[in-house]
Amino acid sequence: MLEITLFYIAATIALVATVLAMTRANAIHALIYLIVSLLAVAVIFFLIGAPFAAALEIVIYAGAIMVLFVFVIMMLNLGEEGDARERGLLQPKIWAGPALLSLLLFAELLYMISTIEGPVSSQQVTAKEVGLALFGPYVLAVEIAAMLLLAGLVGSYHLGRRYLEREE
Amino acid sequence: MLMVNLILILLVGGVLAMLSERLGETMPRKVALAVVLVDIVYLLSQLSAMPQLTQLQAPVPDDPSTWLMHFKAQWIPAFGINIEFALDGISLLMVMLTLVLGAIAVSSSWTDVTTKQGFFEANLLWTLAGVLGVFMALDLFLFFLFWEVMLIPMYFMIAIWGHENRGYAAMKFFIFTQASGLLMLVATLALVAVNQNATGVWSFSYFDLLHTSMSGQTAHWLMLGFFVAFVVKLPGFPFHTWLPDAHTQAPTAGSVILAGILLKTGAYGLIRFAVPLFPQAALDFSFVAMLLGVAGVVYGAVLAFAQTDFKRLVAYSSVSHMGFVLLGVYAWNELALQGAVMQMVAHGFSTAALFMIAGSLQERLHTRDMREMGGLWQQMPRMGAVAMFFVVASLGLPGLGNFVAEFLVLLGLFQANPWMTAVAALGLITGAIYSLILMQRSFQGEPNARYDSHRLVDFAGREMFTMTVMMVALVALGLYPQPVLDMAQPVLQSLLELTSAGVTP
Amino acid sequence: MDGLNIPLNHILLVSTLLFSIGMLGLMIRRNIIFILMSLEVMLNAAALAFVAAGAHWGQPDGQIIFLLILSVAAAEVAVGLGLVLQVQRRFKTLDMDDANRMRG
Amino acid sequence: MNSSQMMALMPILMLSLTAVVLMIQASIKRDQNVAWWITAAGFLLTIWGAGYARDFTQSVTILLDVDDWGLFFSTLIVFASLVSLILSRESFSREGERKEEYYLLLVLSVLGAVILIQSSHMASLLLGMELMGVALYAMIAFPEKGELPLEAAIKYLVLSACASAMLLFGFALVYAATGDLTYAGIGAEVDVAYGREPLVLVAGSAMILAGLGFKLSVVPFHMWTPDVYQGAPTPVTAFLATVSKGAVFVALSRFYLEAELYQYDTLIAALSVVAVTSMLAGNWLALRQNNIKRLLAYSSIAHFGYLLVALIAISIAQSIAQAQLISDAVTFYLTAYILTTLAAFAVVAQLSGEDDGKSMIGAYDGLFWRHPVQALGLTVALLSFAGIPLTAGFIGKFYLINVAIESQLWFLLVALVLGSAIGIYYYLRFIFAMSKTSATIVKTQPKAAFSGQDVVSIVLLTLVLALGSWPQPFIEFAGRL
Amino acid sequence: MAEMIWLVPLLPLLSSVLLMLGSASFPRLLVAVLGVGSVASAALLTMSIGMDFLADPQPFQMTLWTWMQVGNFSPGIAFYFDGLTLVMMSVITGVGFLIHLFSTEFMEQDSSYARYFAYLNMFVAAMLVLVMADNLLLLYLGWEGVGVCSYLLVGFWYQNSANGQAARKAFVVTRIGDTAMALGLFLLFTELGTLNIQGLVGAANQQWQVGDTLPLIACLLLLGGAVGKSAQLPLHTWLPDAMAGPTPVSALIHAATMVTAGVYLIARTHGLFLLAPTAMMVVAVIGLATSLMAAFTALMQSDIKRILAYSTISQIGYMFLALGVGAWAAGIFHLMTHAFFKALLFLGSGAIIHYLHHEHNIFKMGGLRSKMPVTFWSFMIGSAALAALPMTSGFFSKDQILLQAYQLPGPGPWLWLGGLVGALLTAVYSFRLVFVVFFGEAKTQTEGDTGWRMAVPLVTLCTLSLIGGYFVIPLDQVFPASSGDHPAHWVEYVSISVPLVGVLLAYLIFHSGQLNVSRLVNSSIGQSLRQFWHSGWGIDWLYDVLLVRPYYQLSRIMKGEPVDAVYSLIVALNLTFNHWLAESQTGRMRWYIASMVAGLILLLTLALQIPLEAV
Repeated sequence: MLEITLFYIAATIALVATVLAMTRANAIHALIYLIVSLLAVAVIFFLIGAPFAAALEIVIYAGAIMVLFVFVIMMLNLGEEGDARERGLLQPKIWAGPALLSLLLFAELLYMISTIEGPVSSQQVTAKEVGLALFGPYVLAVEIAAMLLLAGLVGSYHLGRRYLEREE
Repeated sequence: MLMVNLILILLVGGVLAMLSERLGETMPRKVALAVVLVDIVYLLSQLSAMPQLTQLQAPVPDDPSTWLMHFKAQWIPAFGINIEFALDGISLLMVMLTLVLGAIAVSSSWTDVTTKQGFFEANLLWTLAGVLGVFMALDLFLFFLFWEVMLIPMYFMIAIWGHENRGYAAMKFFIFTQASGLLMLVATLALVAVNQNATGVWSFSYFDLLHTSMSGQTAHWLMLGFFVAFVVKLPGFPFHTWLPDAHTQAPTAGSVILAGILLKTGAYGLIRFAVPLFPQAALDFSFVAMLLGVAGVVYGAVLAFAQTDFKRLVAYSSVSHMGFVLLGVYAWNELALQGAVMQMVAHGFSTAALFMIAGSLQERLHTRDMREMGGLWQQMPRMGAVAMFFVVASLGLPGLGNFVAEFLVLLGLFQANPWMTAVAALGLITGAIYSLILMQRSFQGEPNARYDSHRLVDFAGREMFTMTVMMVALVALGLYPQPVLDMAQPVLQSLLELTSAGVTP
Repeated sequence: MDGLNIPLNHILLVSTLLFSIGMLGLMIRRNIIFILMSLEVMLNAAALAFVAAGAHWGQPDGQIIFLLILSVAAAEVAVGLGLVLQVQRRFKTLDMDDANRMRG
Repeated sequence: MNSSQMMALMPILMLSLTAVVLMIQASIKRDQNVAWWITAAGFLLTIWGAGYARDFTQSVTILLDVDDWGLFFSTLIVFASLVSLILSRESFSREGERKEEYYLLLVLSVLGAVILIQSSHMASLLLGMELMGVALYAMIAFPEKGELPLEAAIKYLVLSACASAMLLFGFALVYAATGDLTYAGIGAEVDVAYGREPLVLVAGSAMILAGLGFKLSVVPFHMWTPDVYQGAPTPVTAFLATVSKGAVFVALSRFYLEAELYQYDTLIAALSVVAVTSMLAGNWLALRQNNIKRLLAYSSIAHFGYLLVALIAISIAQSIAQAQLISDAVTFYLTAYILTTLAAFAVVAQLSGEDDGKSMIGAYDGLFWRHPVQALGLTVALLSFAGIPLTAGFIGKFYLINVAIESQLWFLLVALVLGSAIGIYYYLRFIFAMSKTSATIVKTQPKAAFSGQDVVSIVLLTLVLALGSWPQPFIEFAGRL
Repeated sequence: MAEMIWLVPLLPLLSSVLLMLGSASFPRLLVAVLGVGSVASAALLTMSIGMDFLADPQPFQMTLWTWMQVGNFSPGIAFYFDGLTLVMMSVITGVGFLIHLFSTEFMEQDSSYARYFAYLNMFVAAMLVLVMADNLLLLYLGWEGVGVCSYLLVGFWYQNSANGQAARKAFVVTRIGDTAMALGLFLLFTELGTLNIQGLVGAANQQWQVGDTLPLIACLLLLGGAVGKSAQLPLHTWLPDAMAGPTPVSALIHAATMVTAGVYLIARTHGLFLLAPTAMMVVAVIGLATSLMAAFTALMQSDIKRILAYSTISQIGYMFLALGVGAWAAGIFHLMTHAFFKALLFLGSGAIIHYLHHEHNIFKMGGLRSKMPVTFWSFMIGSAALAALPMTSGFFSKDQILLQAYQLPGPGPWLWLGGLVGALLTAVYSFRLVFVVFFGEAKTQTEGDTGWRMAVPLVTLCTLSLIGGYFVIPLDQVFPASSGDHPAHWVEYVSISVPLVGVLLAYLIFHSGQLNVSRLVNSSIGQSLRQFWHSGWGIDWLYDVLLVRPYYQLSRIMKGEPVDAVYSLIVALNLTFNHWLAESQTGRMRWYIASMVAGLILLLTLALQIPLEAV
């Protein structure tokens, strides 16, 4: 039962943190909530027997990717004005329609997943198994992912460098 | 190969005409004329060598070997598409009409077109090539190809060298014909699919598709697809509204080709495809079709009368005249069909001539508005006399070709439906009204003071020559139409037999 | 530890909720940085669903896809943030409603 | 992996090699000319590689499935990329020596597309699509100045990522229902899974379709298209319109067929709605558009609507012969579409460059008299789009109508015909503009000199016409794929 | 000579074509020689053929070539010659020649001299074809041909649009009749399988019984054509307006020849009409009614040519009456005599108009007796013949008609009575004309009397008008013989005396003034009746309201092309969709995302539909 309780707690934290992240006016605040949410999801990963995923979630997602955000936010040095502006934009008039759409989407998704039965597997899928699969049948995926990251690298380099050059 | 060569000569000739512009401003039209004449001479020389021509026998519609000429070469075997041309009396007639009017059209563009002559003449020749293809192609895919492709040079002719509102007119012309062409494409493919399901063979050949058996419902829909495409081109009421705009805006040569030849492709299609492919459906539909024909006759005449624009009036008169063709085709007996064929030929000349007169007037007066004309006979008696000739031809004076056509159509129609004939005969009266008002407003009446000060040039040698050719043609058709009738007779005969076999009484 | 008792559809419920919330954020935020964050939330929701499904079937594939999603997210964010810098430079704002030159 | 598998991967290897060589070259001495030649050579090698790999068609791991069909499309999109590359040479003049980054991105993007085409697994689909996409984002935003490219890139990135999320979520649901990630595996499981959890399966598939539909810009996921087409540098737009869309469509058809999504009637119904609305809305949107790039964007919406007809038809195919006809139709139409689009963009790239104002219809007035070759190229392309005989587009439309008739998809047929009829108007508007003869235009003598892009235009124009007037060899070739 | 018969129409035709081609370059003398000479030679040829025929009255047929052959429809360009043809040809070429001759002087000053003769020659050719035709289709050719020539000649002075108006009216109104006739042709061919007149009549008599419906319909349709061409009720309105043409034209076309084509048609197809007694009755009634209506109208006109025009209508009415009562020969006889005296009167009036500076109003003339003696005597003789005073040609022909009408069983006496009233009126209006124009005070200056080219035709026609009644025309073989018995003598006496009474009345009212009718005329009823008659019984007005104006209105409404509205609607619809959709492309990313989400929801909803039921 502990797992289940932990799961619900983690899920609640994740959801609440996400909602908070989405509604903050200050980017750094939002980011921190987002990290909380990601950490909670990592807990869920751990609970459902995916420790490797949980670790990556923390290390790469919450760690690396979110830090990227922080860098950029710092670089842009968004001030108080921006926060005020963001706050002013979160009117019901603006979010009512999208909220309705999201709700509808959620309702439909909810309706269809409600039929799924059965728990997640009892067995843990260990890092070793993942590693074996990764360098077995999925070896090409690793190569392609490398190319993907290369593309991201070149792209961000090209875009970011110009920014820096201009700043000088 | 004759048929392929005829088309190729025109296609290549078009390129030559375009290139010849570098040799001089006036070269293209000379080249174009030469090309058309070469085509005519080539056709005649080949025909004279053909023994069958003197003793035309009825071609069996589904047996190409009985036709005058047949050419077949593989093209897209995956779908059973061939480059298949064949010639029978009606096609030959139409081919000759096309070439003669083509030469006349070139002549009418002699002084009319001043910019980009090379490209103009090229478009003209390409249009002719497309029309020839339509008249000779017996593979439905090839037919459709020519049917569509000839629109493009025609479109350019209107869009580039047309008058003030050319963009609109060209667009309307293209969209009407293209959209209806799509329906025909769908119908063609459906027909082929039906045939393919039944026989397991892909074939677009007319000769194979003639006996496709299908349910009445299917036949009805497919027939409609063809019908709409052809009636738009004809044009029949209520699909005619592109025509007045296109005619009015087109340059003279464009109008000549449009009225003289292009409209005939619609009539030809009806006779060649729409009815024989679906005899029963066509029979069931004939009442509606005839109704449309009658409506076209009367409606075109009433609207022609209302016009103040010379060319527009003539354009509406075409609507009225082509209504007779529709009537003739759907009365579907020998008299009416012969009438329809005659109308195709005679109308080709009479309307082409009227458009040329309109073009000459525009060239001299810089207007087509008849309110700014009047009494032109005084300054240009030759043009007036010529106009009078073609006006009375168009109102159906006996002794001229149009009369023979209309009389035969009505006579045939009377055997099919007397009441319809009575209404259609109203066209004879209304035709007189608009024809004469045309004459009255332009050449007769008080001479317009605007043209007192400057001398208007009357028709000169070149123009009189072309006009004389057409006048002689109309008189010949009116007094001795037998050669034309004889040429069409065997074909019509066999078509009638074919369809009567396909119809359950 | 075993996750025997956690029903799959509950996890999917969480991921669906996360997905919807991310979508909502995407639709209501105008600041490009928040928009990118919302995208991360959505990708993360999908990743969660994958891992859960993988756990459901007891396969490593779910986690592998998670890994790939991670790299996708990283690449996208990298380029995305690069674009953010350019946006700030050229439009002098991060508000996407103001950076709107094309329409019709 | 054995050597035979490596041979099968030849195009991918060649592209990767090109990327690596480009990086090495950049690290030695930055020279955009050399980079261009390396890229061009790489593409040619890839085309050779694709031909070479035809002898080794097989599944390579669970991720990729190399077959003739995929190799053909790989060749085609590499060819399209080559055209885009040639067009790029003159563009981005302001970027100066930095252009080799662009070439690297181009190579990576093509690599993504090739992987996407040959994917047989969700992972490779995801990675291929993202690799293609991420490189594209940067390519779109490549120009150093101007607001439009940046705006386009942002829009494309955000919306595309949103679509990817949808796609992934859909994948996850399908995975949850079937327990397999390979197309074939899903297809094998689908019956069982459908009995167990029909809702999840159908909903997941629908979300996948939404995600892929975004890339194809079919209604209602089409909104981004005009803005991105307009904002992106023209060679990139050409790339996006041909390589990206073509590859995604191939991947979609593969997934659709191998995962046997066609078994769900409701999905077909949903797809039909998408197809019909795309055909109509795309044409309606383009109706009065004055910017040629936006116009081509809208028209592409309609064209993928037409293509969906084939996909729907194959769902209800009755016989092998019919299915063969339909797959031929897809091959032909897609090929014709890609060639035609390239022909159009070849002209647009030369005439409009990166100047948005020059994309307007006014800039095309009297083109016939100024640049006959370009005008002819664009005219043929537009006629091909409109489906006028003698052009490749006509044979494509001929195929599709045939398919619709054989499969008796009357509603779709009506929409197809209606859409085509509406489409004629806006294609003709540009042709009309090009044929205008105002006094000033007529006087200007046509340029005598032949530029490299003229050659591209002529080649493409010839291809479009050849495919339209002598399609038999290609039909036979496509039939063997 | 008979085999040369095709030359008769060909000569004028050739001359016409020549004149048209060379109109600009030919000198006037050549024009005149060609124009007159061709008709003269045609007349001579006719005469010699006629001589042969009279010597051996054998009808013959001559086919030049088959016009067209479609199935069993094979009308030829073929001529048929019998007594009737001979009479018609003689009238056409003879009177035609005289009028051509007259024209050479009359039109001397006109700038379009050659054009005039070209038209006139063409007319003669067409008219000859009409009467010589062996089949109804060729007849129709001539029929329409004369219509066009009439149109051309009425509108000869085209610079005045009123002339054009009149010409068009003439053509269109007759075309209405022609169309009916064409329908008749269709019916006849469809039912009888031929249009050859002789064959047709033969077939009809075999196939149909007297009193059948089909022959009735066919005859009525043919009658429609006849009525139009011969300006009978209800299609007579064009003829008075057609006086806009040069006066010799009126003499030739609108008095002597073309307008009597209807009479010829009915006479030619009498074999058919005999099968339809009702149709014959209709012919008679139309003839009588027209004759009375026109006579009353003629009485009220002041334009010299309009008086003659209405008198022509009235006289043709007599011919129709004759045909209707079966007095075929009498009808044709009257046709001939009428051709003489009406041509005479028209030419006379032409001379007057010519020398009076185009004055048409008779009340502005007067006292011309001494100044233009030739014309005066022409008019005297012409009017006497018109009024059917004894011993003139008109007397013989009209008398025959009235007597045969009387003999018709049933309504005969009533028809006779009506005819008498008409005869009385004829005498009154014709001598009113004479008295007003030639007697009393001179009100205008003349330029002298006619030259020889005018005088010769006038004198010749005077002679013919006087002696024409003694001609024996070879119609016995053509028509069934009439009963031969004579009515009571008092009938004849009354018939003879009525015109004399009319002349007396005219003398009393218009010359001596002893009979003052001004009170009667000025009374309100008299005024309105006068107005009514003057306007031709308001028929023109009626047509204007019923047909002409609605047609103009209709065409004006339709000018904007109502059908196009449908297509405009389609276009507008498309543009609306375009507008809506283009509006949706706001460029705002959030909106784009929202639309995607909405699309996803839509897709899910669609996809989930059936599984909902399956679950």
